[in-house]
Amino acid sequence: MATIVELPIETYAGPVEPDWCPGCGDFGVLKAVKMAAGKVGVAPEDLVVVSGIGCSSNLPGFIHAYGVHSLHGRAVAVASGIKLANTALTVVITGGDGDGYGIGIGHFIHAMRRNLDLTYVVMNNQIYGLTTGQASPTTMKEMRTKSTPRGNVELPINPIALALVSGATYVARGFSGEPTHMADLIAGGMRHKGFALIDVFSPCVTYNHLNTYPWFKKRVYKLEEEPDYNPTDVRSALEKSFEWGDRIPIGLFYQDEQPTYEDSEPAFRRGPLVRQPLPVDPTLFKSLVEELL
Amino acid sequence: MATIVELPIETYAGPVEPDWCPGCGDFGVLKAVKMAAGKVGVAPEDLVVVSGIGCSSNLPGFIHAYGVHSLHGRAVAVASGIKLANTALTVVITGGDGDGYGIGIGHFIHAMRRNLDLTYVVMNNQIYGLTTGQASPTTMKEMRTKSTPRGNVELPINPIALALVSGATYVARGFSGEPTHMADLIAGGMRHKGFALIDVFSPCVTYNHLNTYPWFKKRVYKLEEEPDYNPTDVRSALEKSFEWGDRIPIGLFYQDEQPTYEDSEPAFRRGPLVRQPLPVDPTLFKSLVEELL
Amino acid sequence: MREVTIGIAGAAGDGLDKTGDALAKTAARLGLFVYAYNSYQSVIRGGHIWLRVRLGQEKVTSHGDRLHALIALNQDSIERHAPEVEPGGVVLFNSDKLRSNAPLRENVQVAPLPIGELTRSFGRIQPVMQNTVALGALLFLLDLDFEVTASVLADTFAHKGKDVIEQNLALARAGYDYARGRLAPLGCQWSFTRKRRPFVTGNEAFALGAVAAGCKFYSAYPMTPASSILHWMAAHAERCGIVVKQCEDELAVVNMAIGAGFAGVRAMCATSGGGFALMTEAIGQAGMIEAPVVIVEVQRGGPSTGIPTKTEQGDLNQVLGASQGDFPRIIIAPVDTRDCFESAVEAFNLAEKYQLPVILISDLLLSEHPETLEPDSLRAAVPIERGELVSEWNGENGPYKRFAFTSSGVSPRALPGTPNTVHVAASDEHDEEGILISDVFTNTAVRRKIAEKRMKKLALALRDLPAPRLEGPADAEVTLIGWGSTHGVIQEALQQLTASGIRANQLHFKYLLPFHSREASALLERAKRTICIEGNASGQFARHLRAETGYSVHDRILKYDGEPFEPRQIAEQVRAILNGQPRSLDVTPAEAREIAYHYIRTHLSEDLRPGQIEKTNGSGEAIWRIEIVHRDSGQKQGELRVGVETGATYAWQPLR
Amino acid sequence: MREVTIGIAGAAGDGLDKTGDALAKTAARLGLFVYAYNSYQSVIRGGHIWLRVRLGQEKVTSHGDRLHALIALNQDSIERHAPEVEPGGVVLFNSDKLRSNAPLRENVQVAPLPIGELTRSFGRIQPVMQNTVALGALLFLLDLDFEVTASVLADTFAHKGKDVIEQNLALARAGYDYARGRLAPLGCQWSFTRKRRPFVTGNEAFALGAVAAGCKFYSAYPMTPASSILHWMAAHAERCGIVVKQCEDELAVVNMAIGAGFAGVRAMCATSGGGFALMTEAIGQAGMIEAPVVIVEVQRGGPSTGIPTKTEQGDLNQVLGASQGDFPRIIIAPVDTRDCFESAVEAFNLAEKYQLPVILISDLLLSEHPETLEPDSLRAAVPIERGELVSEWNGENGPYKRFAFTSSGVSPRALPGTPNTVHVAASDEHDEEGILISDVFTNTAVRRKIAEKRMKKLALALRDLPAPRLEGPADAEVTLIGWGSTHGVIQEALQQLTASGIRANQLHFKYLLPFHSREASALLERAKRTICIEGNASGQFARHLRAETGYSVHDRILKYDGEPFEPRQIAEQVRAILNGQPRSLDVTPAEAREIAYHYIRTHLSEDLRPGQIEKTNGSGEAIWRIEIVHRDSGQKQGELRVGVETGATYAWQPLR
Ligand SMILES: Cc1ncc(C[n+]2csc(CCOP(=O)(O)OP(=O)(O)O)c2C)c(N)n1
Ligand SMILES: Cc1ncc(C[n+]2csc(CCOP(=O)(O)OP(=O)(O)O)c2C)c(N)n1
Ligand code: SF4
Ligand code: SF4
Ligand SMILES: [Mg+2]
Ligand SMILES: [Mg+2]
Repeated sequence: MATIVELPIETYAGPVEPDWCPGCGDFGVLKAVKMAAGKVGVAPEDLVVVSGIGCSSNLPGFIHAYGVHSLHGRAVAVASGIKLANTALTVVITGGDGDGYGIGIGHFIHAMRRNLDLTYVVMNNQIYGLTTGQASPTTMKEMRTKSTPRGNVELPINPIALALVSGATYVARGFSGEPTHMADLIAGGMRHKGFALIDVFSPCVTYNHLNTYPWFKKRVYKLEEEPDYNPTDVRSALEKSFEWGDRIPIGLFYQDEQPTYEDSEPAFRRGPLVRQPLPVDPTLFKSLVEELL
Repeated sequence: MATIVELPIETYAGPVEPDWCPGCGDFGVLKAVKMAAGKVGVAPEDLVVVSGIGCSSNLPGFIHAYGVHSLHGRAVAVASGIKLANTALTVVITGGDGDGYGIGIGHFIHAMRRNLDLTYVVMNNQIYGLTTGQASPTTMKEMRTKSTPRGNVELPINPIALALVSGATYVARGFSGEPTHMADLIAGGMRHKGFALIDVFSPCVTYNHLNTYPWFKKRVYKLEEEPDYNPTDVRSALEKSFEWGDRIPIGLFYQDEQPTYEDSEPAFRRGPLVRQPLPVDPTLFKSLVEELL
Repeated sequence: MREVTIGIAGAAGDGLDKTGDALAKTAARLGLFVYAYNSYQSVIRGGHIWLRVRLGQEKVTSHGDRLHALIALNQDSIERHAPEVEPGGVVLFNSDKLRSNAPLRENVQVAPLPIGELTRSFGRIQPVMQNTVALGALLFLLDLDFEVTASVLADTFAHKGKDVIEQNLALARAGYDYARGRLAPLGCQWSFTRKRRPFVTGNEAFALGAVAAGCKFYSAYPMTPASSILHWMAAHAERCGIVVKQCEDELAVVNMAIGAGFAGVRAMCATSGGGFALMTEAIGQAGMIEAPVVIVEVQRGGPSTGIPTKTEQGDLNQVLGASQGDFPRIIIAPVDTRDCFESAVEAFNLAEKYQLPVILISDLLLSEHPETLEPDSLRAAVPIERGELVSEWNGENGPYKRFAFTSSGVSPRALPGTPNTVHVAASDEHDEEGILISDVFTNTAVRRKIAEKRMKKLALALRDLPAPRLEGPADAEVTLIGWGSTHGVIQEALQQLTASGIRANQLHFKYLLPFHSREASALLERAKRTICIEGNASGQFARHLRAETGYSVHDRILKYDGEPFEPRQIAEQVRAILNGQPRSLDVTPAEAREIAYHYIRTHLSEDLRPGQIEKTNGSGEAIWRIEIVHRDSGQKQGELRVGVETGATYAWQPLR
Repeated sequence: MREVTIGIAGAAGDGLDKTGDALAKTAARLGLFVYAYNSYQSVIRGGHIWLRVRLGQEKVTSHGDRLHALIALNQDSIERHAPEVEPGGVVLFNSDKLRSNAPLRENVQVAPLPIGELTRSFGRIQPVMQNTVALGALLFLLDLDFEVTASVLADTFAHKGKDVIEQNLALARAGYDYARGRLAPLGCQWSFTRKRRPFVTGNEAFALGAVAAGCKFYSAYPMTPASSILHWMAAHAERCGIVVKQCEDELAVVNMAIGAGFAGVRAMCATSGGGFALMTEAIGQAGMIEAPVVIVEVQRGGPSTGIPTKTEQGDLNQVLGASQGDFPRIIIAPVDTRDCFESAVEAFNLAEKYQLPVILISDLLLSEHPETLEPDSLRAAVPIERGELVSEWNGENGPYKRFAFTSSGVSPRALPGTPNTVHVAASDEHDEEGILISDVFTNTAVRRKIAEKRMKKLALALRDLPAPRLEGPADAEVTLIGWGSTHGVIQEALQQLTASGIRANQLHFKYLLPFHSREASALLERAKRTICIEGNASGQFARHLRAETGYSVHDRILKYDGEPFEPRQIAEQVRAILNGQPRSLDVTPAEAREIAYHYIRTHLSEDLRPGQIEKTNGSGEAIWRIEIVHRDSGQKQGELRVGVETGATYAWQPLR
């Protein structure tokens, strides 16, 4: 493996300024994604950032890298296609909690059991931001939103636990208040061979007045700093995933080396699909037709 | 609460014979669903059986009860609408693993966190039967199917674990080889207030030659017979949900009393929606218009 | 002056919608007619918002095409809109922050408001409150009754308590008094009837129509511009006894609504184009299982995610082609806000009478713009027709057959919970009783007859629906054809044409499927010259019209830039067409300037703006050469070249 | 006789497809032409399967409308099909289990095969093997070369080993010898060229076309009748170096394919109507981000889940209306199996040249029926055109703009991994560079020009596509119009009409969008009388034709009972129309009998069947009164009444 040359964050300076609300948690995530890319030293032309639709999903427009700003909920599927078409690319998915855990949850779970080599950063603000503040799948019970004026009655999704029981091989949680810590987690996910989830507390300063920076600052602590936490043990990871109250863990919950989907795909023996010649080998084709005689 | 009068299984005799392959596991499930309905004593006109599309999803056509044979993957959503429209009905969902854990997994997970009072019986044959034998989300690794001639490479879904971390309040597993045991589990689910999942090993004798009756007979054991198994403890339930090898547990993994979605819905204070008069109260309407002045 | 249009321009988050609302409600309570349109962007803070509020002594049916008063909340807004203000009009702005640097038309009053000075006594105020000062000034300029505004503000801030109300009143008063001393009123001649009319958006009208029709189940997934129905429903669910369910996606939304409809409850859901695409499969299911359901499709700029906060009529093909196979569906395009209420009521009745999905197709303009309605247009007493609903069944008339083959095609419908009518509704093909004929019982004869039974219902439904009719002189030299939300603006264009001596009439369509082919053909054959006016790029309705009648319109006026039509734009294009000069697709100088602005915003600095523009010929295509100058000094900084045909932006050349 | 049709009827699981395949391959290897169609049901075991294999000295383009030989595997099959066997034909069945109880036409040979006796020497054999005995007998009756069948069986059972092959050969031989002794050959006059032709289904042709075109990514979710593409692809993926991905649903399928297309790999996916409905939103996305993708929509009987194993052309409206807004898409309907290969290759080239989604619309008949093709119609050397693909970019020609406004509308396309061409492809509206104009940079001018840029590509693409042309005499008195899979069967109908002295020609459409409106109109204006023939209930293509040209066909022949057209059905209806007696929708006696069968199967016992039928008038509508008799004795057991107009089944009256 070639030695990695780290790249400065400016390498990924986007064409335009983000149009997020001042103070939006997503600024921290954008910074962390750029830092992570720099740490793993991926050139902008070899990096593809794929998103769905939402405030958070505008991120690809603000970073210098290839990108697809796809449909609401479909980022994981589009990214899977890109990765399978060109395994030489580093593919990062960035989106929101509604995008990924609401409308997109099917792709999310199935991608994890496939263990495709993708890095998925979810800007989890526990609200639908772009549509001006309805409940999201991670909105806490009792919280009042435009769609739940009497308080939300649905149990929030637990993305960490879902990931752990669905076969994700790298499961972490970051916080926009800690961009460098987050950057390490994302870089770890990009280095990790297989599906990596980084769920990020990224406060929506405009529509979520419950889960604010102070709210999180008071609660979050780093798993790395827990004396005897072992991120290779799925059971203790599950244990931690249920912790939600005065103390909320961030950091790496779980990592495991498993064969990736790409490893098992014979077509890749010849290298990335995109580099294969298009015309079919005439003798091969002849044999295909002969089966029909 | 009124005392329950049990009804004989003939009460639910369907209009036509099932067209399943001889020996199909779904025959056992059909019998168990009828027995369960009889145990809870629900009249055919108060029972609605909702399914998607698949061999298993043909079940509503074979039982004397109201039913919707809906779209592939949408049974849970259709059933939710029916239950919310008429809470006086007993609504049972019957479908397949592809239907529920593949294309329908989003509705499955979100229905559980809603804790709607529904009973969901999944005929899990670990294969796509009706479409003649492709891999399903629960197909075991390495198994060869029409769509995985070189062996399946994706980690199977663990429906029990998913249900446990998603807030289902009744989580069980049955086996077509044990219809009476299954009937008890289903009846339990129908009695249970809240979302009940009964995942059922229902062998496909035509397309799944790995997970056969003998294969299961050799492995399954009943949680009820485990000396100190406690179905109210979610952690030991999770423990058990990972058990998959020489021994595979069936029975009730977990049950918990939680407020249902229906409990939290103010509109139901006046009774089932379907019984409410349609015309709007003129004074109420006037006040609505006045807000706009 | 008995009609006036006020524009308020600023950025998202400036709270100008509140100001506009106070202004509109004031006028409404005075008995004036109001129509407002807010042109905003898909961004939560910043960007550009352009709100127009049109007041009239008589009914106004669009935001019009004139501008009399401008409240500009930032410099950009002054540049963009001050030049549009008509002679005799006024431009208001905070002179502490902004200055009037844009070319104005003759005798336009410049009204710099020294906000700091005027509000000093209040201590630190939030920026939003400067709007209130401007509002106060405007009240004076427009001869509106301050006391009424006071009452409006009192109601608006009621939940915020006495102090807030007091402060806002004082601020408005300050603006009012300041204006009285120094500015000249625009000379409005109102006669205030003080007849109170509700100020309503199309989405509110849909929701109120649903409530009146007895809708008890509403499911939705947020999507602009349909979300405000969800917000209204959620806020009023408890009082109205409606279950409002936000779902995980639109697949769940529509399938839940269909389930509720099957169970016997009147159910509705709403979305925009992208969400509707996800609903299509289930709409076919509703057609197949003959379940009533009402689906509102609020169009926005497409394709795909497109321009989510802009209006368009681009989803007609989609609703016509929704889901595979042939099944009956009814498609209704309400023609104005009042009609949104009527159509909702109608939709629920049709859905139950004919046991099928009914699609209400609206658009951002119609669904989101508020206007004053006659009080009686929103009423509790509406007809409720549930069609052939089986209340009880005793074997006498034989066994119950859910899909009984009748000559009308409508089969008596029984609901779960009813004894003796137990049945399964299957998306697989089935026989009269609901038994599947997709598998062992496959039967070509039964299949043919049930397919015909379902489709028959459309012919019957058509008889229920009023046929299209001509508005205006029968012998007009030109007939303006439209559908849905454009009825009002076409009306106004028609008046302008008539005023300028062109005899024109209007043929507007509300019922799109089933279609009154015979009646429409009869009218069209008699038309001398037809122009179809619609808000999309391909002329989807003109195509539909031809598909249904074989009639080809002579010309089309299409708009697909995201902004709604304005009467004058239509009138001018009609004249051009009649003079044999249909609009070219070349970039106009104004558009070239817009494109230059875009380049400046995305690549250069905020203190530049486009200057001189001239046409030159370049390599490949003709070129607009645009000077880029400094905002204040007007000094040339460089040149931008934009293709006249393609609109391409060619290399930017800075001056050395 | 130089053409013969064999029917094999039984239940799912009887393995009759294998028998039919051996027969077909035998004929094919002898140099005969073969066309087979298997009418099956959505059930894994049981039910009724009806396989027809048509052999001809000359090319055969449909399963035809005649039956010369029947192999019946159960009593039901004898009843249903024996009466259809033509004079001179033969009925084969296992006389141990079945008997010939159905009315036969004159001189139809009854061939009872004593399977038990003939196979005693083999010990216990699986039921399937009796088919092989019947096959052997058939070989003799049809004067086919036993040795060739032997080689086919050897290949077929190669993987099962020598013994199985031996046994099958012996069984076939036994049947052959038995027949030689006792039965009279049908008198076929073959001249065996022994030119080997591949025996191919439309789905195999699509897959082979994709492979030849360089497709490297195939995603799918199983759905009849598209699944066999997935099965073929999965089985050949490794050898062909293709990634075949079965996904969790069709949303993932199409979005993955679009992602792969964006990344520069030729990608395809396939589904049927219901799955396509779920794909529609993403198809609009592909149009918006200008990503190439090929989507195969294999139509089946709709609406909704419908009749999954039956054929129909009912999804045209859906593909035309897929997704919101206006965006460019190309829709191609291959006209026969050979054309499936050609169209697949074409689709990939068009998708990349114009950077848009291309939809191939097929149907169950075309995709699943096998027929012999000329060997050279499946070839490795096909044109591969990738359009404007940027291999490298150095700043010289300015900064790269992914969506550069060009006069063709096509912008040079760069792939991820390429330096200096970094860009984002957004489903939100964007400018030349891909910067969003849906939010702070909203710009009406840029929006108008990019919308036009995208749509322009269609006009250009149209020039690439061959225009429709008339087949047959230009001065025909009637023109038969069709689209897609019906080309061959309409051809045959046309020959029948010509033979009976009616001058007819054919106008068949393959390219549905963009549409050759000018060329089509020119042809249609010259047509004396037009009849549009299609497999759906509402005449979707006739509607499309009118939408594109304004031309209304004079008559329509529609079929929507799930079975494909047969030449004679078309020819007869054309004659009826020309004689001014268009088909009524009343239930025919044959259909009444079918409906009676349905009632018997769902409510009575298997040993009853319909007897006498007579028309009477009943309450409300005219009635078919059908005697229900005992299968063997023919004794009347009761009466069934079926509505002539509605097809309703009225009360069943058993005899007391
Ligand atoms: C199919 C579809 N449905 C709905 C929408 C409208 N929509 C846009 S963003 C969004 C939710 C955004 O929430 P989230 O993903 O949490 O992102 P955030 O804005 O909070 O960062 C929705 C519902 C859409 N674009 N497409
Ligand atoms: C949208 C859609 N996609 C695909 C199909 C085709 N289809 C029918 S059943 C089925 C899978 C059935 O598998 P499962 O749910 O496990 O049921 P089983 O037949 O095994 O009992 C599929 C893919 C469909 N009907 N609709
Ligand atoms: S609305 Fe919330 S999520 Fe969206 S940009 Fe503003 S703060 Fe961020
Ligand atoms: S194919 Fe499998 S699942 Fe379907 S009926 Fe047969 S045995 Fe049952
Ligand atoms: Mg969010
Ligand atoms: Mg299954």
